[in-house]
Amino acid sequence: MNKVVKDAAEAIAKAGIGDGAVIMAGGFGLCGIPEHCIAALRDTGAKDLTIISNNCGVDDFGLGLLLQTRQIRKMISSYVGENAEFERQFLAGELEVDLVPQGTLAERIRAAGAGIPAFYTPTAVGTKMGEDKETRDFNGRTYLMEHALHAEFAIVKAHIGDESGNLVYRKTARNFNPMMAQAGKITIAEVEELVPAGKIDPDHVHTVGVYVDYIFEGKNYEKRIEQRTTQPRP
Amino acid sequence: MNKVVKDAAEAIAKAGIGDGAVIMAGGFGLCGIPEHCIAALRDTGAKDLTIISNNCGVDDFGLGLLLQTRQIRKMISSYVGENAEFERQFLAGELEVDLVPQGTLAERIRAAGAGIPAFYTPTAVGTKMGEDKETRDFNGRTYLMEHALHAEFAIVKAHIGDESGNLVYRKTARNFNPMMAQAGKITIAEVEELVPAGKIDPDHVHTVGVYVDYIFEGKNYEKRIEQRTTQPRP
Amino acid sequence: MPELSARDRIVLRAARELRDGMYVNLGIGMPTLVANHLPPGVNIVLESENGLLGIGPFPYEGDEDADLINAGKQTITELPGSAYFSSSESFEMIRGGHIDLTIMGGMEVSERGDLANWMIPGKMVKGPGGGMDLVASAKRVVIIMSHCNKHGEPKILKDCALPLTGVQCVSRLITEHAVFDFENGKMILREIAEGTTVDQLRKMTGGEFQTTGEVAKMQS
Amino acid sequence: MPELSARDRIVLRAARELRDGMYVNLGIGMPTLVANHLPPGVNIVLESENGLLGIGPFPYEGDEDADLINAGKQTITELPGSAYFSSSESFEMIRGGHIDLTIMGGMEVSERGDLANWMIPGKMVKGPGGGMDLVASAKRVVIIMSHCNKHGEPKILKDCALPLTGVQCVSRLITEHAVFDFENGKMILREIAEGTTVDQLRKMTGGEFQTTGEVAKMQS
Repeated sequence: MNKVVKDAAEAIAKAGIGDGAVIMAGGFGLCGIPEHCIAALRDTGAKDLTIISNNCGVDDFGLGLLLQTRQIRKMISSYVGENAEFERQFLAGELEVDLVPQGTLAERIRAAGAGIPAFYTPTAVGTKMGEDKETRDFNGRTYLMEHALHAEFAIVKAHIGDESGNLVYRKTARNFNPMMAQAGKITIAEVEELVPAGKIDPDHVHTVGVYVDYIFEGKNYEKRIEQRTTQPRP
Repeated sequence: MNKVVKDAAEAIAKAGIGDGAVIMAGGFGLCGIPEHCIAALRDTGAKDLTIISNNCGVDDFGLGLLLQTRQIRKMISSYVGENAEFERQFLAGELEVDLVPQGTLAERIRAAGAGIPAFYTPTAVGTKMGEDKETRDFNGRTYLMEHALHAEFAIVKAHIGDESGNLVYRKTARNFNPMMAQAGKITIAEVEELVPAGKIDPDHVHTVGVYVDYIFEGKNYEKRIEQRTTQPRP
Repeated sequence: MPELSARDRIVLRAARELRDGMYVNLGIGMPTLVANHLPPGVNIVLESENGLLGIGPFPYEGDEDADLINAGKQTITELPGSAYFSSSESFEMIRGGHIDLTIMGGMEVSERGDLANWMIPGKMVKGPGGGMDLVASAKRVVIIMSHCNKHGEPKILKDCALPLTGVQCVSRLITEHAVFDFENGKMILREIAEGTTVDQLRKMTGGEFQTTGEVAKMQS
Repeated sequence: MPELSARDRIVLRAARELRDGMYVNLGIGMPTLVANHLPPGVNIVLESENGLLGIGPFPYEGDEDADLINAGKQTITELPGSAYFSSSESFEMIRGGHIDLTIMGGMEVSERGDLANWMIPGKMVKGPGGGMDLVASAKRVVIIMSHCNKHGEPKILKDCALPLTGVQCVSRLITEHAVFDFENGKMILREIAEGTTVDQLRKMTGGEFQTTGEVAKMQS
């Protein structure tokens, strides 16, 4: 029942992530991304990956690293293309991209972890994105049927984690991490601080330990900022 | 934008709860129930209420109070009958009861607050409870279609609340309160401690203020225990 | 050593279903007792569907907390590593297949593994609580019950007479006389109690069961 | 006083849509500027769909926090009363109709209130982000855009030529020349800018609009 591993490499090896894996990766932009797992995934050289993540990083950071090495075959995202290599691979037909409205993406992932095979949403009705989807009316409004989005693996990042796998996120770095942790058949959590069981107030747990299979404390987080907007100090 | 009211009576008056209202009431057993709102609701004498709540209190506490006064026309619950008056009214045909599996009840309420009109669940397939429900197969398994469960009003109880309506629950008193707070068209929150905005760590908020219309600090909570189980102190 | 009661035999046998690291939901009543007999070296985490993972023992007298109860509404405690969550999150956990095992009492089990345990005949229907969700979605559903009712009539039947809690949902059934598994709609005898013969078992079992290969002695 | 630019006129007019106590989601770009022009006595709460209710101003230089960004990936701050939540909770809030108002930019709006604003023609499709969810479910959807494109061609059309973000989802459209409401699939002129005539407006508008009753002067 020991979930604690040394580092990302050990977690990925134990989880058994290899060629063709379907992987959910937490984060919004570069905020709350599992930096260490992404780097370790690059180092494994695993190919033909399907990555489910709201965005796809930038050229030299985040999931962009796996684009550089051509390890990604398909992206399932709500918004992509903040990097040149992504655009190049996509336009060259080397990269498959499945775009999903952000709320639908979040809910489909949540559904996978929650045992809901399908649900209805008003989002994207009548648009190109809803074209091939089944529709149904409820109370006079039309909805699309959307299916749960499953993945074999989830890699998530939290601020604090305990040995039981409980996770606490910090500010907007929470984003997609909780629902991905729940949805992954095998979930790896990396945290800035790993504490013994009992150190996290049970009322403050965001992701319950039951969802986490492997956990490690990452060193020297870069936590790069994408758009540094400030105001002068008065 | 002031959500703070003096007490339950003021909240109920401002919310406009009257005869025939459909009301969600948080709590599991007697744990985490909105004591003050229930008492104030009794005092209004509002009749023909439909109450959505996991249970229905005991004879002289919780929702049982509204049974004593015959204010409830219909209960939507997962488990009822911990009190004699409930059984009497039900067997006499004076009380309509709609029983729903607990997980389905929770998810239907969540769906109402989350803009999901319907979803599929494996629970209760092939049982009496699934009899009149539409079924559908996904990946070789049969599921029931369940609809969102809406309510005009929700009355919930939290441990700490702030002036913005943010709520923090304590231990298992959380239960149905968060999803009811989200689902109620008008939501009243009663809290043991009301603090100024900024006093609750934004990472620890369980129910975001956007869902709460009226909030008040309740005095002298009874917080009755249903089954007092202990072990001798060593 | 005094002979064990039927109830004790069932509980002790059920405790052998627990594996180290399992997340387990125990039904109200007899199933709760199973946690008192953890095999050596086995640590499990108990879930309570009202919103707690990591149930601790009953509190010391005077330490009862009205905000901390289990699904049976009893006062309990938390443990290091516990976490609280809402009812919808609790059933995300259950429905999503994150609970490894649920152990529940039964009233009737059919030979195909259907379960009836939520309506007491002749009494007011109180509702299914979280039972229907648990049997539909826990990775493994173990039912524990006496082999026959107090009139000596079989509770294992060709078809359940009582309203169902779940269809073909039982993984394993443990009685004081035997252990059965359900696979592809068939009931298979796995273990038989000391002093019980297969013939006797057939007589007190309303449904048909198969014996494939060796039938082990039921342990406790 | 120098004459206001078209952009300023739009932003100032859009700010008049804000009512005290509103929960508001502002799109990236021009809509973000609307928050700088809150009418006196009006307090609103800004939501960022990546998981924050209660967006504060940009941080002081040196105080940027990589864990605290808005949906445009810009560093921001929190306010007293702010709350963080996950992406699924964020869209529960949005899809569930708990956001009173969203103000977004538009590329094209049809006379029935269809909106196209997520695909830039001739460029790679980057995805809808949270826009489709917002226009489908916010209680009120206000679109702000220049009346015509840089070639002087109408952006208000009988039918959108670009792929839609939402069908009949626009509540109100604000341009530098006019304010239109959409009701039951009809476009209704509500306000017209000083110096613009209804005839001129018809010429630069591809779709048909109605004038019911008096048309007010557009304020800013």
